[in-house]
Amino acid sequence: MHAEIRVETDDFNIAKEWAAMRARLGGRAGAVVAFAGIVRDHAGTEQVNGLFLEHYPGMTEASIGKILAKASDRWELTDTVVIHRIGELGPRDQIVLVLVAAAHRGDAFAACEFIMDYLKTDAVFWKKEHRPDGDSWIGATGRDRERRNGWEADAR
Amino acid sequence: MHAEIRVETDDFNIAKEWAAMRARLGGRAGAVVAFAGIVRDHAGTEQVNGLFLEHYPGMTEASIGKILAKASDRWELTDTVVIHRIGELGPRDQIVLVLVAAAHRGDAFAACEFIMDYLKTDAVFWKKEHRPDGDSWIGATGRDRERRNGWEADAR
Amino acid sequence: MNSAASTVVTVRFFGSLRETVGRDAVDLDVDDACIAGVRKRLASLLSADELQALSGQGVRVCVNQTIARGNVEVRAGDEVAFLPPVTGG
Amino acid sequence: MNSAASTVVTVRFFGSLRETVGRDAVDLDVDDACIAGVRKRLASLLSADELQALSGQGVRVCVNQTIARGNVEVRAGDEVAFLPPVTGG
Repeated sequence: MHAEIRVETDDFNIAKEWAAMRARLGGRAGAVVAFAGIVRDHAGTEQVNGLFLEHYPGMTEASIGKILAKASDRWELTDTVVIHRIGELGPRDQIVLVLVAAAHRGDAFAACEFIMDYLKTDAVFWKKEHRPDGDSWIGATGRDRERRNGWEADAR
Repeated sequence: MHAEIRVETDDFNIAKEWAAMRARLGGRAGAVVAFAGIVRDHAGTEQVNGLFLEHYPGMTEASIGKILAKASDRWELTDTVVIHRIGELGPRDQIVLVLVAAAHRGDAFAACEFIMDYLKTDAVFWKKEHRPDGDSWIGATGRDRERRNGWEADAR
Repeated sequence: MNSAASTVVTVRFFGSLRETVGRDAVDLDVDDACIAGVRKRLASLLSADELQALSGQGVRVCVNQTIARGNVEVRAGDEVAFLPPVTGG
Repeated sequence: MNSAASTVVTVRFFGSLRETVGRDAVDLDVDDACIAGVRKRLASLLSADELQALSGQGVRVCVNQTIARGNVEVRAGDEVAFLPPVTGG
């Protein structure tokens, strides 16, 4: 399985990534699922002016690699790509791209959602929200941990 | 909610559709999920040389519209696009694109998978597989119907 | 149902049924203005095998792009369609 | 743990902890070559509040990018990192 992990400051180009994945697929994969996370202009009822994303070079990529390996153990996947941006991001900016190809759509959907859920809880990133009343560092939410733990329960 | 349905002979351009959706989103949506179906070069152990897709103009679009309305009743969605190709398709060709944007990723993932599952069983298309030993019309599989019925059971 | 004056409807065939009957569509003047009347009129055009395919498992009949449940009425200008089992995606 | 000769390690701080201690990284010569020794050495550099933040809820310590469970040993050249709770996506 092709597994690609990139942590970058620049915006990603979905067209380029999509085309590159298709070129790798050949006739084997029947399903491609893409997830893009976009910076919202609010969190709950509060306005958000932007985000700052920080990572730990090496460890961050390894933490994503573990997530992709887990997904690949669980589902029949042909190709996975995770691109995660770091640095200063504004509302409407793309923050993360997860691309998954598989022979069957059920595997592609489940693996893509699994990867996103684990990125929220297990990937080594730190996120600071810029709000009108100041900055605040945010962590995974209780809902994020529930979603992740749901997968763990499924696996038993 | 923006709901766009297109049935076309020509290939779609994911980059164009993705950019158009992002332009419509503003700062409201935090999650975009895209699904692309790709023609495989086999079905089970049998080689497939290509597909022919036929539709019923008007009724096909209406059948997809009903699926999008169902999805929109069930989840908080910001934007949905379904592009389905018709005519002759070869292995590796893209056949269908489903794009869903939502404030939250759980809604976007569930709705995109729901739409795909219903496209298999409820959308008015007919599909003929070209195989080395001749052509054969294929319908939704038992597995397809199970997946669809799973959503119906969920709703109860 | 009601036996009316001349009623011309367009009958369309899709997918495998289009191939089985060897045509996309045909205009028919039906004596009996209902689905049963359409089938009766088709019997004079099609072979027994072709006719039987139109009643095959999973085949649905639509009138003006709406699924017809039972022997519904048809009117002049209506479009009657025979749909084999569908699948998209 | 073992009280060894001069052991210089690089200590790194991330996210909120980087802001709290006001630096990215610092090289420390630790007397006691273990995580407790690193903390003891940090006590001479940081305020009590800053030091306490490094033991805050959910903070993890890594040695050479691997999570350290308990008071593990450190060696000269090791990279020790203090990680507040993470979130990506």
